[in-house]
Amino acid sequence: MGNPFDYNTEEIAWCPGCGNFTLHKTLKEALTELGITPEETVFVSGIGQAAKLPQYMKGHMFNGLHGRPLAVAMAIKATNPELTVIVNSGDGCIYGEGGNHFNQQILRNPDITVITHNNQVYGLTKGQASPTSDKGMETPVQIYGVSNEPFNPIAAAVALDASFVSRVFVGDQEKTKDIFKAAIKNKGFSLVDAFSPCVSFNKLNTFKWYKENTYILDDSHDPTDRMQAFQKAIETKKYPLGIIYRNSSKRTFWEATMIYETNKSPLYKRKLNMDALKQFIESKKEL
Amino acid sequence: MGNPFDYNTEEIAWCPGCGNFTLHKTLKEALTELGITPEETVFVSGIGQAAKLPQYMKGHMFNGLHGRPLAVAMAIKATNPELTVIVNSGDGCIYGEGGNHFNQQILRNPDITVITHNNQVYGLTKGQASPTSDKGMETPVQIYGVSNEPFNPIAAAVALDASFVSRVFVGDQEKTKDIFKAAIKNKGFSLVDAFSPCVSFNKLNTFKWYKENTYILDDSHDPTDRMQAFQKAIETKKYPLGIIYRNSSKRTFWEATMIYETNKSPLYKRKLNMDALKQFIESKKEL
Amino acid sequence: MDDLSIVLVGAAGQGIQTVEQFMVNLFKMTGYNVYATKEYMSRVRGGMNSTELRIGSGKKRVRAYVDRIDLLIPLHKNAIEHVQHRLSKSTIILTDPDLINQREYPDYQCIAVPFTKIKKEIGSKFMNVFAVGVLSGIFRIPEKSALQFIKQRFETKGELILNKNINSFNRGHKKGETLKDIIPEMEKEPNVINEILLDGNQSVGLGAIAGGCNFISAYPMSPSTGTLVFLAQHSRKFDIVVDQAEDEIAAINKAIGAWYTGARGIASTSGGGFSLMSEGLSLTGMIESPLVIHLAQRPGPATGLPTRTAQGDLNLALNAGHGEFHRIIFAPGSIEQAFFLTQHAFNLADALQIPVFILTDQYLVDSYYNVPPEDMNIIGIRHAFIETDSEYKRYVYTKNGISPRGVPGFGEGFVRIDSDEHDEWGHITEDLRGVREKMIDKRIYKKGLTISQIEPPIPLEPFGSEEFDTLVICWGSSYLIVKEALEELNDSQIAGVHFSQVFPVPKNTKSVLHEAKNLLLIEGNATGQFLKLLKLYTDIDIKKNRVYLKSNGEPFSVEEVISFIRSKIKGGK
Amino acid sequence: MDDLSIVLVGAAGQGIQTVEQFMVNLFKMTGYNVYATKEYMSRVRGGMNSTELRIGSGKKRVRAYVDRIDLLIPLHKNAIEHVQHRLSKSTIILTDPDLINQREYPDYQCIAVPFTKIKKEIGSKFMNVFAVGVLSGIFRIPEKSALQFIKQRFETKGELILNKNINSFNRGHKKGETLKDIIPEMEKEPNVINEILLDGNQSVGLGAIAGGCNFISAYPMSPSTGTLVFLAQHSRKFDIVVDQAEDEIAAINKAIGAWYTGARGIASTSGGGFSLMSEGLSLTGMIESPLVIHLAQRPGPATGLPTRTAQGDLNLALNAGHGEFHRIIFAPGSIEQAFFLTQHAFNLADALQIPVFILTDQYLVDSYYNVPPEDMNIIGIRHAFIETDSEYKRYVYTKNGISPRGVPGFGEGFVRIDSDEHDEWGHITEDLRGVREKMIDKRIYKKGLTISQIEPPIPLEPFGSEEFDTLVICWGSSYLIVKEALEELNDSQIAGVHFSQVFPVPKNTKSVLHEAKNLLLIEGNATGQFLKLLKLYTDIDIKKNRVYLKSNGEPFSVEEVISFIRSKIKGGK
Ligand SMILES: Cc1ncc(C[n+]2csc(CCOP(=O)(O)OP(=O)(O)O)c2C)c(N)n1
Ligand SMILES: Cc1ncc(C[n+]2csc(CCOP(=O)(O)OP(=O)(O)O)c2C)c(N)n1
Ligand code: SF4
Ligand code: SF4
Ligand SMILES: [Mg+2]
Ligand SMILES: [Mg+2]
Repeated sequence: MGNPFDYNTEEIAWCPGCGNFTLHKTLKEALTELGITPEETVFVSGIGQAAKLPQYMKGHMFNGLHGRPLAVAMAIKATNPELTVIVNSGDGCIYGEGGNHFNQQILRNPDITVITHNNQVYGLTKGQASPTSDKGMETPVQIYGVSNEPFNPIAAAVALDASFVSRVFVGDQEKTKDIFKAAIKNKGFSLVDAFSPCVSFNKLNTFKWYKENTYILDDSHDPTDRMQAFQKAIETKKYPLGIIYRNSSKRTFWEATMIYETNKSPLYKRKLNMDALKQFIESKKEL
Repeated sequence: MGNPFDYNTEEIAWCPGCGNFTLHKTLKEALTELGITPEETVFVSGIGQAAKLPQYMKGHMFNGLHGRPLAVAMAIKATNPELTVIVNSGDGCIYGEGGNHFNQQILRNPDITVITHNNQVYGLTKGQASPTSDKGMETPVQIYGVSNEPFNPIAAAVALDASFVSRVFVGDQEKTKDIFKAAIKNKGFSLVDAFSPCVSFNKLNTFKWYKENTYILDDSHDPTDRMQAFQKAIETKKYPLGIIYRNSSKRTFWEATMIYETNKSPLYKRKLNMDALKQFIESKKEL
Repeated sequence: MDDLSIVLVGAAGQGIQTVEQFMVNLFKMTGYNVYATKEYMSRVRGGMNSTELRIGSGKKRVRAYVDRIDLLIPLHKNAIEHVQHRLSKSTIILTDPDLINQREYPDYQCIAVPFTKIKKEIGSKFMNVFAVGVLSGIFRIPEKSALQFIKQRFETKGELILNKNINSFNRGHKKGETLKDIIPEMEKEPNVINEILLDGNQSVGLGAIAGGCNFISAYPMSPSTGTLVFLAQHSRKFDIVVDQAEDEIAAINKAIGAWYTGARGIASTSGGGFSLMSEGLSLTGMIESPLVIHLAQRPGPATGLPTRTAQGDLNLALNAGHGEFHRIIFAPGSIEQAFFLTQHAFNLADALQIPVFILTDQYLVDSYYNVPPEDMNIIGIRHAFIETDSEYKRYVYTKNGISPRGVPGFGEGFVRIDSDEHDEWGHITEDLRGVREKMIDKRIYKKGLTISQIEPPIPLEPFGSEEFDTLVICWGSSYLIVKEALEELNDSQIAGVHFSQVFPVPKNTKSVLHEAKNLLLIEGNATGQFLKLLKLYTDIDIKKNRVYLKSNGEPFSVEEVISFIRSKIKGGK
Repeated sequence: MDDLSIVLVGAAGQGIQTVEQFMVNLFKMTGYNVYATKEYMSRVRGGMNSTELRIGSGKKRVRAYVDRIDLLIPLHKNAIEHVQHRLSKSTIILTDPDLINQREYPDYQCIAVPFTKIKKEIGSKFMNVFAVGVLSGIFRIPEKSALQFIKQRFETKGELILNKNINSFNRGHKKGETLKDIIPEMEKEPNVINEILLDGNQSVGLGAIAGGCNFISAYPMSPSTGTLVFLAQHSRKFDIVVDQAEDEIAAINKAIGAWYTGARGIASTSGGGFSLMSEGLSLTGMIESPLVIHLAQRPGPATGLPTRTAQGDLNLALNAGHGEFHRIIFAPGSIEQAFFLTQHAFNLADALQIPVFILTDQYLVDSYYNVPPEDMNIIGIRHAFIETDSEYKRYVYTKNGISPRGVPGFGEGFVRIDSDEHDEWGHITEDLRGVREKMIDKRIYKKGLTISQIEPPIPLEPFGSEEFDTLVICWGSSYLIVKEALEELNDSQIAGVHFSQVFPVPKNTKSVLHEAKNLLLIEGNATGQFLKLLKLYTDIDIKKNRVYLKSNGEPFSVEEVISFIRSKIKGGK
């Protein structure tokens, strides 16, 4: 017992059997095994069932707006690179409302880990389709079945040349833990798309369904090969699990930020050089 | 002389030498050659230099907000499928501010043509980096050079399985015209990423640069092969031009909309069935 | 007894909402005027939620929330605690001994009913239908018709499930019948049987359909989601294009795109989603696009309390969007008004080419009652777009500032709109003195004139006593609560007035309000947003201590309103 | 002559802004008080733009826009038409015979100067430097120092370009010297040479730096882009993290994320971008995050007039964001105020944990003048975050409603914030009566108290005549225009008062305004937004015909203000 990230909350608001429970447990273990402490960790989330996770974690918490966690997380890391920044939120939050931040944070390559609890549905708002819902799935809004193509976060992230792209099924806890650890260790934008069943609203993609429709990538897959990665990314008959792509050669956002070139300390510890400011003002004698 | 899409405006607000002029001319020709009339065409745009194009075109015009043309265009086509809907806007507008609409409209597959005037810079606001700016490009904001990875619209669209994905360089007018025609004819979401030099603010990607750094795909490329397409999409040493990917098997948004199943007429021509409504109200005797 | 309030309390996932639905139907089909509302937490399982069901005796319509609980059905061990502040000596509690120790509640009349026994014997899913049975028994609902209803609801679920439900119902009903006498018998009103049942979300949806709405692009958000669901479910019948938007920004831009082609779009959302629509709203101002916005309020700021009620976004609706342009804001006070005003919103938006708001809140959208179908006033669709000729200019200067609106493909003209400042043709302009100034006139002054000439579709007139010196002002969803409070008070010196059009303020506001010596105001926010609006536009300045503000997320109750009024007429007029 | 107004008119791309920049520098280094402002179209080439340069004689500072043109330099054939309404008999025009036919303008004093000759002889890019030369000659700017300046500016462009520029300058200067006598000689003031030059955008940027700002994420948008550019350019020197945001929603959320770690972020944008930030603003309300917002106004609605000026987003700044929470709005009236108030904004935001606005507009951000460096008042950075202990609760109840703000990693505590309603620990709650009500108090009432106790950093006090019966009210960027108008009027019965803090309204507003019999108000919008704010919060209701509203995108001019005031003091007081 007694994981350092256990947080004393009266009650967890998820449905019994929800995939979020397993993910929650696995993440705590992964962090502990990496030797990371709650004091150095910020859990960032949006709004949704998944996004409640930080409520149940010891650590710093920024439980912000629906759709916006990646923007916030990027800024947190950029202003204090000493923190470990982990985003937990739903497929609706990260790929739907927050789709632009997803694209554009990948391009910035902030050193954060993004775990999408992908239950292929809007859980908290009670069962509408999410961007990742399978075609044909019927919901109270999509009464004739979903007609949009499902968003493929893995293919999109490979296309955007993300630093670390992976998929897990939370039912497979050991594998999930390994990937969480690899993602957190990776320097750069790490995506873990985590299949996580919603027992209340997704009757299509159940625990059993995920078991049957996924497989674990073996060693023959070379995640540093972008073409291979894309090949795996677009497989949908059975979804491959594991590290699908990685590109470790990329500079992270904060490394690319000049002010950290020689001084790594977080902004809150720095002091404005008042003399420099005064000199600078004096120097504005010309436009 | 005398293209049907010529529009009598005193003055065109682009800089002499701007790629938008060629694009403008080529698009008018393509439309005319397809036998499309201004009366049936809606030009939709956002805000930017590129987005001014509809101002100089005979036809219907919806010159809306920066970043939002794809949302508007989708709705126009969905409510009146008889119209030909063409979006012209900038790389900042479509891939930057409007990035989420780009992703998610592709997933809906509305039958619209999207022409991104990709000058790899924010023209109208005077030269800041755009999402497609090359790494290292220096601008008044990116004073140490762009550090973000450039957004690769072709790879992203292939990853999202867009119906039609192409790239042109406006300097090559014949090829561009062919692609415009193919894109407009394609039923579904058609992307034309059009390299279009900005002579005022992009000193890196000039007319000459584009000439030297692009090549036209030959017949050996099979655009229906998604893997091949992705391979071409991530080529950046020299950018391939042409139809990079197509998937014609996809249902368009309006085809997937039940109300068009038997009746194709636009919504403005339809009348509410008042008797059905009254009966329906009477029937609400139970929850 | 005139009316009864029955409250069920349980955790999310226990099926309280099924009981609510079933009982509303059963009460109504038995001939009781019925009303229901719920309060619930933002979670799918656990927590503690409750539903209030009210029935009226005979002709008495019940349509408002009361604190009072006559009969309490706690389905969870924490249930009583959850509503304890609403209990009184006369409350009867059906306690399950396995959940609740009667002796801990000596102040109330507890009667043992073993709800959870069903759990063990038939299955946990059937406890709620057992409760339906118990209530049916107590309230003398004819067993046959109740059973028929149950059967119909579970028909498609397979025989096993169906039978278990029937079984549970029967057992409940039997138990209920033994308890008949705990509650005085209520008189039935046969006419009720032919009335219809709607909640606020449905009535907005139905009003939209009757108003010609045929396009919705919306992103789910409590408490507005019901309107999207309703329109989606009837989309095929009523020719509605439905799109679940990728975000609220897309939603409003798509709705505007739909109006552009001559369709009628609605943007339906809650505060946070509406905040994101602020730029799109401004676009309607510049391009003079009609738009109807359903803004279902919940407490903010930010995510706030997603499933609770509030009237805290009036200021936002009034001022959202950069730059200056006009709007109309309706705030329906009842199911009928929601239906009626939503239709009007579409016609007015079209006629005036401006955004029109339907400002509801969680309380209104989640409340049901029975309505005579003839009270659902259909006003008809008045399209305002025209067939264009080849000389058509979208923004042609006209006397009243309204330029006829063409749509692409209808007529020979081109429909050219621009978010930049533009000339009559819709072409971008930088002619500041020539064009810009005229366009401002068009957008603001002239239209303002037009709007101020519009009578609110529901005239502003006092209700309650005809002679009065105290006038209780309310707006939006508190209407029926205030109305019942005044009926209860039955004081010939007190009347109420309800604003269902909050902006522009109805022309006769001043004269109506000046009739009273003592003005009281009730609204569901912490800063007095309507209070400010009144001050600004009518110069009537009600003192803060005459205003009852509540913003904790609960609706007002009839009792609270009564005691507020009492304290103000007794205290110091 | 006390001061002179020189106006250059030409198309975008003709390099007028280079002339403006060079001349501002050269005038100043020669010892003239100088001022410049521009108006331009939203395009990179073509159209018609103009710049006004003013110089004062001796100690006379010039800091406001006048319509009057003493010396006009039209560099394009359409140039005169563009400013014709501003010309008078005494205007001298330097007309190029190849562009303009003098005979068409018999009412003005035309003097032939062949600007375009340079085009043919040296190249079209050098016409502007030729114009600089002409002006230098006319205004007796020492040739040596001007040449040195030119050299310095073109140093990096290669010898060929440098020489052509020198050549063009020399030819211009020579020509200019022959025209010396067309303008009376202006007295110099040597102290000016040591003063500094800033425009509004730079002074906001500099104020931000002095206020400890070390994070900006912004999406370019006129007229706010200058602040982003300024901060980016000095990012390394002053430890600023710069991110060009993907959109404005990201920008505000990132700024809030930065404050969360103890950095100081600014959101800088214009109306449309700010509309998109409305939800993020509401987030600051709920999580009690500090934030500074620079909202540089331009005319709306929607895209409107991107490069023009307006004061039309006050209502929006006041009301943006769903739900209820507090904010402070500063509207600087000068370069010095912009610098000073931006610093204050950071300290106040931090101390009170609320959003603070700097409301500027295109006119202010695009205007320059010389300022004595000692008028740039540095107030110092007061960080309000604390080192946490292990018991730390982010939202602990306190007497004044402000809970000490911790930042992650500083101290032993956990910093937990939530956009849902939350308890002291930041944990999501649905405790309506217990927690929600207390948190509302915290966010609204108590903080309101705190805010109302804050004296505006720049006290509200009349300027102009000490005794007065007419008081001219203004806010934001029109300050120096009104000030100059009053100086010109020089009427002992007229004073002005400028609100640099527009919300909350300064406590002494009523008493200051009640001193006057006749209140006049000037603001840059069509509906009187500050007028309403005054009415709402001070009960002072100025009649519409005492208000001068202008919203066509131009700034106010000194002359317009004068004639407005005249008409109101003559007509009917
Ligand atoms: C701006 C905004 N729009 C809509 C909502 C309502 N909302 C809350 S959670 C949610 C979707 C949740 O789906 P997902 O992100 O997949 O999380 P899940 O509940 O499935 O874990 C929505 C639409 C909101 N809070 N804010
Ligand atoms: C919401 C919003 N943000 C910012 C702007 C300012 N803006 C106008 S155009 C533009 C960028 C233009 O770049 P691009 O879309 O690439 O078009 P280009 O001018 O290069 O053709 C920006 C940032 C705006 N109009 N609206
Ligand atoms: S609704 Fe679905 S996602 Fe939400 S807690 Fe329940 S099972 Fe999990
Ligand atoms: S600034 Fe660039 S994109 Fe804009 S008109 Fe000029 S060349 Fe074209
Ligand atoms: Mg989900
Ligand atoms: Mg561009």
